[in-house]
Amino acid sequence: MCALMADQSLSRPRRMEGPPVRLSVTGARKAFSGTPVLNDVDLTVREGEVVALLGENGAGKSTLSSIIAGVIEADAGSMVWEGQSYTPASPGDAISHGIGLIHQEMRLLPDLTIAENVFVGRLPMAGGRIDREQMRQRASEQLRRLGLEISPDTLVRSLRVAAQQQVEIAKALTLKARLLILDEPTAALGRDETDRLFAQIGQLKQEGFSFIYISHRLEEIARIADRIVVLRDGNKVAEHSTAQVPVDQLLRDMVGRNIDRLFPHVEAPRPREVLRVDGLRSAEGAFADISFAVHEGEIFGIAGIVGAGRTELVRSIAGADLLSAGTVTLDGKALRLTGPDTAIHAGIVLVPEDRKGQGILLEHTVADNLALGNMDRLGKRGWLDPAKVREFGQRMIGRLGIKGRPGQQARYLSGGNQQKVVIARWVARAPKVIILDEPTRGIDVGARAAIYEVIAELAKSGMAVVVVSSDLEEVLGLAHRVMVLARGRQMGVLDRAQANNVAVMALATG
Amino acid sequence: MSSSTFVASAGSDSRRSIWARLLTGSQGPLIGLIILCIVFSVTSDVFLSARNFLNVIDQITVLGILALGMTGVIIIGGIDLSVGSILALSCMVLGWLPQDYGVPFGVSLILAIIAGGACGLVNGLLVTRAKLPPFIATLTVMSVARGLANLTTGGEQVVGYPDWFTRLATVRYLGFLSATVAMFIVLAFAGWIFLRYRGTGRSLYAIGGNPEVARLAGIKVLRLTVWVYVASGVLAGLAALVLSSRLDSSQPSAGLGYELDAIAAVVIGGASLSGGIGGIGGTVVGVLIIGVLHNGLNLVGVSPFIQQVIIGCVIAVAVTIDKFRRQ
Amino acid sequence: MSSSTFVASAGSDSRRSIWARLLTGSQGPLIGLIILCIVFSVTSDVFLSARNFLNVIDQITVLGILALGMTGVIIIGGIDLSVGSILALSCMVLGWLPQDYGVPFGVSLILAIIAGGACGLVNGLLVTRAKLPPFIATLTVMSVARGLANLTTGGEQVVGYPDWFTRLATVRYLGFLSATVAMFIVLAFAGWIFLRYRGTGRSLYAIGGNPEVARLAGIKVLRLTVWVYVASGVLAGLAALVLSSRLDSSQPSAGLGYELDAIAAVVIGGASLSGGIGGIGGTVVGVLIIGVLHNGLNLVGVSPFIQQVIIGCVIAVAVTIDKFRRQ
Amino acid sequence: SARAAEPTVGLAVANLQADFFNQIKQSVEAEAATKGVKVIVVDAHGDSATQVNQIQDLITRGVKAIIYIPAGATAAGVPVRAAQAAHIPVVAVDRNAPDAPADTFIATDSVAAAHTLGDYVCKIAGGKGTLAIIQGQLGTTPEVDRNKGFEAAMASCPGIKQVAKQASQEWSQNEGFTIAQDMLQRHPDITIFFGRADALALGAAQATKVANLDHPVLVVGFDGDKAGLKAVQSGTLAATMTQKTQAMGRLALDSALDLAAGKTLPKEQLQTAVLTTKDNVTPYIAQHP
Ligand SMILES: Nc1ncnc2c1ncn2[C@@H]1O[C@H](COP(=O)(O)OP(=O)(O)OP(=O)(O)O)[C@@H](O)[C@H]1O
Ligand SMILES: Nc1ncnc2c1ncn2[C@@H]1O[C@H](COP(=O)(O)OP(=O)(O)OP(=O)(O)O)[C@@H](O)[C@H]1O
Ligand SMILES: [Mg+2]
Ligand SMILES: [Mg+2]
Repeated sequence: MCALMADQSLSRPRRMEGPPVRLSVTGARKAFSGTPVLNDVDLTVREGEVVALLGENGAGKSTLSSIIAGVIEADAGSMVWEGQSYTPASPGDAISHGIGLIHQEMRLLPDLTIAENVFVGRLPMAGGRIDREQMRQRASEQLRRLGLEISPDTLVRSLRVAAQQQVEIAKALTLKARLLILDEPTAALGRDETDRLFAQIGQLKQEGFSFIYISHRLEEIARIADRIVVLRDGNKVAEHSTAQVPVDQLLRDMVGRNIDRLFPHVEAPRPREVLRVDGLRSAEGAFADISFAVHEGEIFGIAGIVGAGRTELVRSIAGADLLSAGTVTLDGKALRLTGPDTAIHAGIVLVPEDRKGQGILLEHTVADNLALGNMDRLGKRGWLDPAKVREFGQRMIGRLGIKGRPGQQARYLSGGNQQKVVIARWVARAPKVIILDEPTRGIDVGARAAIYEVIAELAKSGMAVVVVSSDLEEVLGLAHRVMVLARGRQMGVLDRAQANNVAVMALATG
Repeated sequence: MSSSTFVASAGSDSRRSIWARLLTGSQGPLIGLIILCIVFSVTSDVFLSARNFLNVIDQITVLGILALGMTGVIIIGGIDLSVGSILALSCMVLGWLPQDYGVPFGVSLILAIIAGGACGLVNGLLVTRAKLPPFIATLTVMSVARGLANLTTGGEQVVGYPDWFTRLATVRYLGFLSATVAMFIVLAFAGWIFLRYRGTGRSLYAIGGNPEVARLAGIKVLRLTVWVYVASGVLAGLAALVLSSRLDSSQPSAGLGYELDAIAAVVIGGASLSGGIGGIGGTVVGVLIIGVLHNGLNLVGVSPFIQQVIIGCVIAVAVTIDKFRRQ
Repeated sequence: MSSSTFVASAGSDSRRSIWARLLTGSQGPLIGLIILCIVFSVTSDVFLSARNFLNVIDQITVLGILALGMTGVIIIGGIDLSVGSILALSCMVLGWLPQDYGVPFGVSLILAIIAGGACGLVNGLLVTRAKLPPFIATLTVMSVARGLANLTTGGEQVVGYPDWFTRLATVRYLGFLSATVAMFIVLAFAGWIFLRYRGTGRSLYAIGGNPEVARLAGIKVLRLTVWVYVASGVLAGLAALVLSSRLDSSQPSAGLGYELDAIAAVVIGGASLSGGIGGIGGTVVGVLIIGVLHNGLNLVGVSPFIQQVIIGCVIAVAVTIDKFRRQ
Repeated sequence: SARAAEPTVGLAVANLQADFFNQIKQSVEAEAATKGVKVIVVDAHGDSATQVNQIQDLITRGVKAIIYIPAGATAAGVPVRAAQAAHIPVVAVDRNAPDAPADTFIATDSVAAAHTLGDYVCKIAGGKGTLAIIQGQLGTTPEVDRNKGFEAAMASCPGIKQVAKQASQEWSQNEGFTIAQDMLQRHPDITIFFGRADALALGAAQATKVANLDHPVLVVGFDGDKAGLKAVQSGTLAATMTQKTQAMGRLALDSALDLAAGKTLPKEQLQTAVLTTKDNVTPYIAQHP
């Protein structure tokens, strides 16, 4: 055993001190229907180490993780796990080896309880029957450590996106996998939840557990990772043995060119009021007494911690949920919102936060998805003109830089590109008000800059833009004014000049 | 390529013949149909004749009309088990009102269609308002409509329609086209145009894909859903007229089990029961497969028991071929 | 609270009676059942009697056994249209082998159950290997099994079983429990334990909730799916024994349309056809609702046609109540 | 109480969707109305198991007698035994359970009737022709008996050549139409159709009409349904064998009441069917025999 280890370290070109290698991937290759997605990628993960995997949307990060976790099979390449050759036959096989994966697309069982979701496939048994007491206890313990004070008997269906993501994390952490792959675990989380997650990861690291961490939030990488591996177009383009790498450098690695600035210059808004809401109250009690106005060319940010009611609020303004009181006024005319269709025709559109469940039709083509919501404009008197639909799809793909073909099923786009499709659909309508709920969740930096550019342009063209985001940098970098919500109440509206991290957080937690 | 990928296929629309476009997404089932035809041409010397072709078309009209409505329902992710019973109720309304209440035949013709639509409306409201799963909603209407059909005349059949009416199904104008077959062709073509080139038609695919996405995109999901079930009911009413004209009588037992045939036809034609995929071209091919199968097996003289076995297998094979071709 | 949320109820399990636990998640349908019983107690003076209660239990045994298998299938998000036909095939195997080939009755009894399991296996393989939608896979087997059942004897029935066999269904031991009813109770209880307390049983809910999630969690989705269909087939075979014993004969037309009744029972009992929700307690209540409904309407002397209308409405109302209670 | 004054009789029908059974039901009900008897009707939709349940319910209900029209391919004995165990007399109609015969059995002698029909066909076809038969559901008693009688008749009519014989599954008119159409496709020279029920025959008649043949086709049915009789009147069908549904219904109720009163009746009360042609059809349409 000892001799073997010594051999291994001898044969290594670059002699490295440190803990033993837990997983090594060599020459991983994968193509989907002929299109190469991974080309000869190597990766090593050591004990007690967090390796960050970076790359643009579609770079192949999720594909690589799926191969390691036995979800899909590589076309070529080999893996060694704890000194043994490793070819997982199924996800179950990977789990029994000690490898766990939090999938990028949160996927839980809506009709089961939190506890059952956490332990699905490995319910604790005692005396031939399920030990429910133990299951509940371990689930709620883990949830508490993540900051979710909620009964483990709650149905997952009733949870909001963020809570669901926390359940997913709890599921992965209770696996006690020696290697845990976290594919964008914080996409739906706020700062507080993220901190708690990182504390957990830090502790587990001490105990010798290893992690592969995938995220588009570069500031997180610096905090949590020990090493960084960057993928671009399926190739490994850089490997940094420390996480303290300048952001510019990482951006260059990922995008292959310089990105000078993330946030564009936004022009000053014009005085004319476009959208005004007065005394809004949710029918389901998620928020109350919300009043604000958004002007022509203004970007209005809404900040708050998870569960503050931001999503509910913007959904109501866009007609998707019921209001029990208050008025929504557009261009000086009070609207009677009976559904999303009335809002859309009046000129208010919403890019929802839950892309898969509310934004995109996975089984349909990109062009069909783009045409959705624009059908009145792609032909005359209710007729659709196929040529127009095609041309429209082509144009919007170009305009937002979507990596995909019009005839491709949306399912096969990377998460970030799917989000761009949803944004493109609404941008094309040239609405009066566009509301974006977590517009860059799961979107890479390069594309994010492009989306910010689009948002700024929309504002410049005179639209009123509302941006809801849990990414404070994003809100602060884009918005002219920021409204802060806490527990469904309006805590205050800050000007660009006043708005900073501290001020916003003070209101959000106040 | 699914028939919902309208744009992908439309990409080359201008270069493609109308036939190719009609059959978009249903090449798989079409292959099955052609194989069937070849097999029967070899095993029966009378199968391959113009006259037999017309017979088959005649024989599928009723099922075909039901399947058109079912296509819409399945595209939005629903299912309609009630079409057979609605057909029976419409048949009975048509015959019973003139017989027992002296309602003019023309009026009862309209009322029969309205009865179908009303049943469809109940389906639609149960699905959208009472939020019942379509399976249960239409199972309910299936039972109720059958009961009502029986109640009209106490289970008895009604015989004897005006001559002009029965001629609709029996006289072949221009030597080949009976009025009922013509109606089916017109309806199928209208359905095809609707699903392919109308915004509302395309919206049905979106609803089937994900109703919440569709709703947030401004589609009136509930209203359209109701209309789709109403359309299915109205078509069942029209099918009832065809059947009554064809048989020159109305029976409360008409259409028993037709719902499964109609669903099978739509699925053989490439639609998915989880919604969002399907099309009229495929459905017509599916209906033809079922029609040719029965006709061919009868011509060859296969016993009905063996027919059941063969039909089961052909359905499985047809859908399997389609599945694999799509991958 | 759905019956799948067993953890929610489990918290206080120790304090709850076995009855409460048996009925977890099926309080909605239970209310419906109680209302039905009250209505019939008022309208018929013979409804509320021990003897009639035993009759109802007797009458639901066959449907009940089918519905147990259907519960598993529906929980994993499938559907099984073939149970009625499988029942017929098993019935015929049971009667035909001894009659035409002199197979010992005990052996044909086993073969009848195996035939059911084999059909279930075909269902399972069509669903998991050929990737057919369950509706189509089981529709195929429905047609084929019915054809085979007819082919055994050319459509004729087989009459006359050993006395001990028919006594299983007709003699009430201890004054109330016939062997077949006892078997149903044992099966239901076993199913309940399995779905509630066994890891494999809970895995079925995961598969129904989202097969991909289940797969990622290490559950052998395909293998379990096959087993669930096999179980449904085996149960159909057992139901065939009960039916044959009850009728002292086997008919190839047995079980026609039972699949819809079984599905209705499971859904009335609170299961969702999209999978992931359901339970044995609810299913048994659903079966009882259907049984009591038929029994009560017969006792009151409601005309058969009106019965169809009423049954349809009760199904709709029962499922609607359950829907609203869950919200 | 009211019930004592008004005796109750149970009527278990095989399948009310079939006109023949429905006719009997109506006749029983009409007769019951004149006699002040209450009838409880249950419909098994063709399923024996359902019928066993229903007869159990009728027994629970405490009916004085049960008129039993067995469902299924052939009759099941279980309901009869159950009723007899509860000391309720049973009148079987149309089919009788071989292993447990009812107290009395009322039916048409189908074999004889089919023989009569066969002889008539032979006569009016001039002893020659090409014959196609559309069978009912295979294995069922009516199908078996009608086959037997008709074949016996054909045996003595060698000039008629049978070229096609295909079974239907539901005895329905639509099936008859389709099967006949396909038969004509294969054998355009068919001159005689025998539909084993009027509905099948009517379907065949429609098919010959659509086919525009250059020679006349003789279509005969069986049962004497209302539709069948009208078709005979209009000449669409050449003949049918009219079963005496009204008489059978009346007889069934009377027998039930007699049995309930403790009388004994003959084990079998077979009825003849009437060969119905254009010449004698008219009175039957007004009043079914
Ligand atoms: N099942 C599939 N079939 C076809 N193409 C696929 C499939 N899965 C992924 N792809 C393609 O492979 C490429 C890499 O996808 P992958 O999901 O690994 O990217 P990613 O780096 O995780 O991106 P993101 O940051 O957006 O999650 C993308 O272009 C995607 O479209
Ligand atoms: N993590 C959670 N735990 C408990 N309740 C929650 C949670 N998340 C949301 N809720 C409930 O949902 C309501 C509104 O949530 P909503 O999603 O609209 O807020 P949000 O500010 O948009 O947060 P998110 O970042 O999750 O979208 C809250 O008032 C709360 O009752
Ligand atoms: Mg990814
Ligand atoms: Mg939100």
